[in-house]
Amino acid sequence: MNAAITPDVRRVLYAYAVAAAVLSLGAVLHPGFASWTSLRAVLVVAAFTGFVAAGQMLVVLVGGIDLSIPWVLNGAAIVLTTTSLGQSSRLPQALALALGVGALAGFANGMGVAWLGVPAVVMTLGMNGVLQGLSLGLSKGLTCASCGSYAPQPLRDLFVGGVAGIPAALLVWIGVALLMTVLLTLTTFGRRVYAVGVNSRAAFLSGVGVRGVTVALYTLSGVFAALAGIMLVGYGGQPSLGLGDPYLFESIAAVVVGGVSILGGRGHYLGVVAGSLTLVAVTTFLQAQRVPEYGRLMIYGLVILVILFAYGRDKAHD
Amino acid sequence: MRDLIGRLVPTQAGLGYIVLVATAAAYLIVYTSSLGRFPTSFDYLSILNTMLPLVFVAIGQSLVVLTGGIDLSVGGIVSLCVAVTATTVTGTGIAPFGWLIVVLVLGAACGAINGVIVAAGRIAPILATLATLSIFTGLALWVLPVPGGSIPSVVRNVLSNPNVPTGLIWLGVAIGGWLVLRRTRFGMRIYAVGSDETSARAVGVPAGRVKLGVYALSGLCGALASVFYVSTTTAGDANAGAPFILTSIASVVVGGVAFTGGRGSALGAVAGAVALTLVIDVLFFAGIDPLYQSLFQGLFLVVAVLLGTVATLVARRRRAAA
Amino acid sequence: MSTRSEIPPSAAVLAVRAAGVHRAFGGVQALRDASFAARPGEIHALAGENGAGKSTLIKVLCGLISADRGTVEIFGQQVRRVVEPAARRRLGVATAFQELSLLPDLTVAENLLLQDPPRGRLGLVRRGRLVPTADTILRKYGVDYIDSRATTADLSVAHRQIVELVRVLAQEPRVVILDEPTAALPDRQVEWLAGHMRRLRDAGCCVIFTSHRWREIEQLADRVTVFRNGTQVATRDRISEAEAVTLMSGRTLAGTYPDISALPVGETVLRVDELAGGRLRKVSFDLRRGEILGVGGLAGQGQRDLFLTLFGARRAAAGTVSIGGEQVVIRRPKDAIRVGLGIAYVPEDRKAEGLFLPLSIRDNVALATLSRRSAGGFVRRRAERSAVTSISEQLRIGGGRASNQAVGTLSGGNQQKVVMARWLLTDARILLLFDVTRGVDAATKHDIYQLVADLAAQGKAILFHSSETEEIANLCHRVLVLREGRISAELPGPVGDADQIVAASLKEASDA
Amino acid sequence: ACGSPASETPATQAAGTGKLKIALSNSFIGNQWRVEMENVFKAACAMPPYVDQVECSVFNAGNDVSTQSRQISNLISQGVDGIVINAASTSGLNGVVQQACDRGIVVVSFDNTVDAACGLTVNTDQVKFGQQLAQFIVDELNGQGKVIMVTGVAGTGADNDRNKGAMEVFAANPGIEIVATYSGMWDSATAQRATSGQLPSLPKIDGVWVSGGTDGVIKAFSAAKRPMPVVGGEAENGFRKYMAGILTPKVNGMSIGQPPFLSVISLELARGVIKKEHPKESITIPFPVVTSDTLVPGETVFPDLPDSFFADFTDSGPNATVILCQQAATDGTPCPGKTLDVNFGKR
Ligand SMILES: Nc1ncnc2c1ncn2[C@@H]1O[C@H](COP(=O)(O)OP(=O)(O)OP(=O)(O)O)[C@@H](O)[C@H]1O
Ligand SMILES: Nc1ncnc2c1ncn2[C@@H]1O[C@H](COP(=O)(O)OP(=O)(O)OP(=O)(O)O)[C@@H](O)[C@H]1O
Ligand SMILES: O[C@@H]1[C@@H](O)[C@H](O)OC[C@H]1O
Ligand SMILES: [Mg+2]
Ligand SMILES: [Mg+2]
Repeated sequence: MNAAITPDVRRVLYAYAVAAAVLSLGAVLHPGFASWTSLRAVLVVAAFTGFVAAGQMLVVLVGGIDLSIPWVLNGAAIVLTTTSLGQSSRLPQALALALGVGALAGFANGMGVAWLGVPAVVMTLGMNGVLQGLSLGLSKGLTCASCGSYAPQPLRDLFVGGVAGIPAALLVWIGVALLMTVLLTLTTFGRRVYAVGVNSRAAFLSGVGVRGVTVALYTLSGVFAALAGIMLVGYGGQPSLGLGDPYLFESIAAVVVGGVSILGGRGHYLGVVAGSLTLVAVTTFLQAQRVPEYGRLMIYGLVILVILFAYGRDKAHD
Repeated sequence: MRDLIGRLVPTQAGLGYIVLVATAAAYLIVYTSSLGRFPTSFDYLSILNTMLPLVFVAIGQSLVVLTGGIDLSVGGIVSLCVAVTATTVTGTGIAPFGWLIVVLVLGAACGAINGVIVAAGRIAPILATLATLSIFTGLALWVLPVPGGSIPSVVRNVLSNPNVPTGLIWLGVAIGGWLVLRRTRFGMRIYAVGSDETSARAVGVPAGRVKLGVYALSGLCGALASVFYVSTTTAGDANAGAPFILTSIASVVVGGVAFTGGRGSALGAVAGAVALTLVIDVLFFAGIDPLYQSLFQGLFLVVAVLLGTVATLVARRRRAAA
Repeated sequence: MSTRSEIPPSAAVLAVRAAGVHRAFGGVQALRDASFAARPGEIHALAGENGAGKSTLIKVLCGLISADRGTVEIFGQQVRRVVEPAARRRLGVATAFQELSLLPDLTVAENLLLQDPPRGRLGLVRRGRLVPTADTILRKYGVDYIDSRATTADLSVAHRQIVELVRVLAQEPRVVILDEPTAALPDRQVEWLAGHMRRLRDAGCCVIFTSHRWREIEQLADRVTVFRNGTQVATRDRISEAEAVTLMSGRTLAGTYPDISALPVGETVLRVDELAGGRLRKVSFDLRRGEILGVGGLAGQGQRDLFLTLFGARRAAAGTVSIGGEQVVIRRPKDAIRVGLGIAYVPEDRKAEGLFLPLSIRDNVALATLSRRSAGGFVRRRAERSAVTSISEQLRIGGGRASNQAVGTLSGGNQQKVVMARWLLTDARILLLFDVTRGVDAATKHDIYQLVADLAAQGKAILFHSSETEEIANLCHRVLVLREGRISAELPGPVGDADQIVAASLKEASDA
Repeated sequence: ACGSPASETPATQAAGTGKLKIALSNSFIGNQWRVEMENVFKAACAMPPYVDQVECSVFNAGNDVSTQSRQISNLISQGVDGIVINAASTSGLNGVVQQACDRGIVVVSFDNTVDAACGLTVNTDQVKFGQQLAQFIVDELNGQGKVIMVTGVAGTGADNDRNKGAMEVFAANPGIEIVATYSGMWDSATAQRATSGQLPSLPKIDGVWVSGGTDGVIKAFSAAKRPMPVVGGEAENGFRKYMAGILTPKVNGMSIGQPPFLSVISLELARGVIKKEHPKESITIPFPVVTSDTLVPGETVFPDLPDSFFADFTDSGPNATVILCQQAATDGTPCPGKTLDVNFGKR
């Protein structure tokens, strides 16, 4: 009996087992699916899900949820291109501004949830609308003079080309995974996050600044969504409207498939990495098998259900 | 004295009605100042008919939220039932009504599946219904790959007649249904489960069956919404349900139903749904730049709920002071 | 009543019988081969240390959880292993649980009538009749001081406990099971409950209850069953406390309370001046180094608000607090814990306010002092491990279980020690101990008394509240009696006799 | 209790100005195409003859049918003369459109048209759209090769029609093998991500048929360093830049776009019908088609405009339905000194 294998660690292992199972099944049914190039492509696509899921996970850890991800992401992407005007010299400021927008939106979410007591669902849903309205309004529906700009060349080269043959998105993802893991397991902040997630009243009475932690987490979620937006424009060159829409439900699914408890207080980012990978692998595989859209939706839902039944169940009531 | 204050100070549960009154007043003001006359029966009737589907979905959603759950799959259930209604409900005389019953049973069955997964499978509602949302949406696309289908005019005349406010009857039936439900033991148990499931089980409340019940009812409400949707639009669309996910949740919170369960009422959710429908009109007649509309809708949501929080705080302060 | 006439006349039929019951929670074997039998017409006490399995047995008896193995019979009728409580209810079993089973968002009336509301035509609930019906029930059981329209969450713990008990009594059951019914009750209500228990016994019902207060067991019980480690170890008509303690814990205890009168008391550490807020109305007192200052009085007189306000968990409306002669502002617990101030608060409700059940012993213990053992935001893990290990050994937590064990798997007494350990690590000068022995077994209580005395001897200043007035009477240098948010009396200690404090608590009540 | 609908309908012409009131009800602004469609509408409204005859207004509904339905109801209350609709659901607005028709309002729907029989429609032939792109690919490949289909938003009429047209052609050519079909959601970013995920496990691809998001698909090929296939796709400027060799690698392709100026044609149809200058007839216009060989920089491809720009904002040639300038599409400013002449005679 190994005491180190806590239920949380076990769920991370399950998440990897599922990812491996999906990939092997894919390899059997669709030759070439598990080749390194294919895997790498799936990893790159999964990285984008992984970024937003990182933020989503942080707020889920304290029993919250972030529904503002789509337009934080989209807004940051628009800010990046409209302020950089495609010029490399402006890239640093543009990056800072885009991340700043994400941080600001997340901060506002956190303040609303922690200080004003607005339920997370409402606060972040409202924020999503606010950012959508601002993005559309200020950019005049993305037709403003600077709205046609591209992400500066260095950023695009990085994300299209990569570093030493390794796609940049993957490198950044590895960085994010390291950061998240260190943050959550080795720092005092991480300890406080889990404490707040498990029992916020007890955490408060133990001297944890519950509100501060909550605000910090929502802010980080905003930053991660903005990061995803930046990567996506680096990858595609230009922002589009609705860029973030696919990531709302997908980020939640990736978090739970990764073994994070939706009730808060439990889970590791390494599991979320596997969760993102699993979801993207399933989608890619179904597309490769030319399953029609209706079938894909049904199978996707069923796969999530099966995973939930395998290790996403609440405690029994007795 | 304590009672009097308790009754006068608005509580979170009364939020929906206050927001509704405020929104309705805003509507009348912007409408009259923009058109120089009061709204006509056409306006009232079209508001009534467009809001009915949301009202039904919101009632179903509120039942689920009252037990402390959430139903994201309403989007899928509405899509599926819209697809099935538009493709199967045909014929004349009594036959289409038979098919309508089939659709209602289908909706309830989809909801019951959610209920089983949540109650027996012990899977968090948000996740269970996230998965079934995908499944039901897939089914809807399979049933109705291209928008279309139709609905016989007999059905239309009975459900959402564009010239006669038949919708009022159904709104009344929906509200009456809730008032009756509230007065059943099942109704009391919904609150019990939402308030504290473990305790509810301990005092003998069959929490599993209650949950199964509310999800099935939510599915049934989704089916009812679909029927009205098809009736007002006269045809079906497999993507019809998607907007209802977030709007039904918004209705429920604006209606003052607590997300933690146990507090609020379906009537509040009805008020919330009506208010959200009216907000569209307020923005329209206020001449807000369409590009900025979601900004105002987002603010409306947050501010409405914030008012509720403040009201609750004030009420608690005053109660404490008394 | 009709239900009572159904009780079989022959006492040979047992009211409740459990045989060979096993029940495990994950890795914890809560019941192993447990047996239990109780007769109609008796009050049967169930005694045992924390974690002995009393509550688990009760849950099996009333059908809330299933046994892994074994049989349960009610009046000779075997019941299925998994039965909803509703079914047992029909057999005449009613239970008040240790963790109350009231629904916080419902009113008192709704809670009382949830399963059997007044109905009108069509079987619909007559909502207008809920309050009058509930009032009638409350009055029938002599409770006229609780508003049945109140939302349950707004009631004090004591009142909630009373509502829970009325809910059970009102079912006119044949078998009444009460799990630690007196833990949160002030003495007056304990008497009230005792009266009802005796009445039911005399009417031929079977009354089963658990308690960690031996005096109550002695006064009330006709028979006692002792549990240890999930197994029945004895059932007797009469049993002495010393013998019971030996049976429960396997060890004997020397004199229950440590002698504190010999402990020296030093200079003033904490000065509270006209503090108000919540139920508190202008409270002033001094607390000195090495002193154990008791805070007594009837339940709900502002004791909790006093503790929470001093700890910064609740805003003060007026008044000042000085520590070491300097006036301080404590806005949040974080301020209170700060090294300079050094205040620690150990709460009564450890599950809700103290513990992180899925987290490890180490995470739980280290939480309040994280930043003291960190560098650049990183936890210094080695320092943490050694600190936690030494305090765990000192308090004998978990019987040497690994410190990465989840706290949820520990027994109640050990869980309480984990909370204590967290606060001891803060090196606080001032300890606010709020009902820390609530629901703790005799052996652990004894450990805690000794610990409190040791801490005082080390020079800590301790503010001590307990729902057991006897503890305040025996363990404190001085006792403040709160009444309606004010200090109504100050008694020099150790008082020794709890009745003195009770008398002081009631004094103004009779005057007024 | 209700007055007869007719008595409530305000006079057909806006009393004060004598101008016609025509409103554009768009379901959502989710992509550049919709933005341009609204821009050219606004520009047209600011140009003669519309600037003197018509009072325009524009509404967006965030892709929610009930919102759009409310907006159209409010337009009816406002007493507009004509409503031009790009619908959130082809079926979802039938009820309210019927009510508008009942009140004598001229309803013209385009792009995502409305089924209601009383309304007029302005559209291209979406089945033909799919066919023609597919035929181009087949021809370029001489009927032999492996092809990918990147589809649009499932469950919509346009997606279905385009796919149907393409499938007909591909099915008729046994030498063509469809090796993957997946949705790009008519969005370049989504199409790019999906394609990137697919490519590594696919054999060499000879042709790509794209319903929307074409430049994203090409970028995925380029990033994966795959040989560039023959591409039949939409009218994204980015796609055309590849076709013109402005972006490398040069792509051999055919580009057909749903023209954004459908909104302007709808405006003209509404105006004409209200003024009784046109018969009450729906219109199908041809779509502008360009191939790598027929591209003209500054006319059908714009090196300085973004990839997401829809390059077919105007028709061209002697038979052009309507000629618009670039700034009309980019920011909705009227084309200087120009009277708009919408000509839908050539069908
Ligand atoms: N739901 C549960 N999950 C895990 N372990 C449990 C659960 N309930 C009880 N246990 C464990 O089972 C054992 C017996 O617990 P039980 O509550 O029956 O003890 P008890 O005698 O009632 O103690 P106390 O006097 O503290 O109330 C303990 O070790 C406890 O930690
Ligand atoms: N008639 C009574 N019989 C027995 N106990 C009583 C009676 N009236 C009050 N008590 C007890 O005395 C204590 C104080 O009573 P009371 O409820 O009046 O005070 P309170 O501070 O106003 O509390 P609350 O505001 O919670 O009702 C309570 O613990 C209650 O249980
Ligand atoms: O017809 C489509 C239009 O509806 C969408 O908005 O943009 C792309 C077009 O092909
Ligand atoms: Mg117990
Ligand atoms: Mg009290």
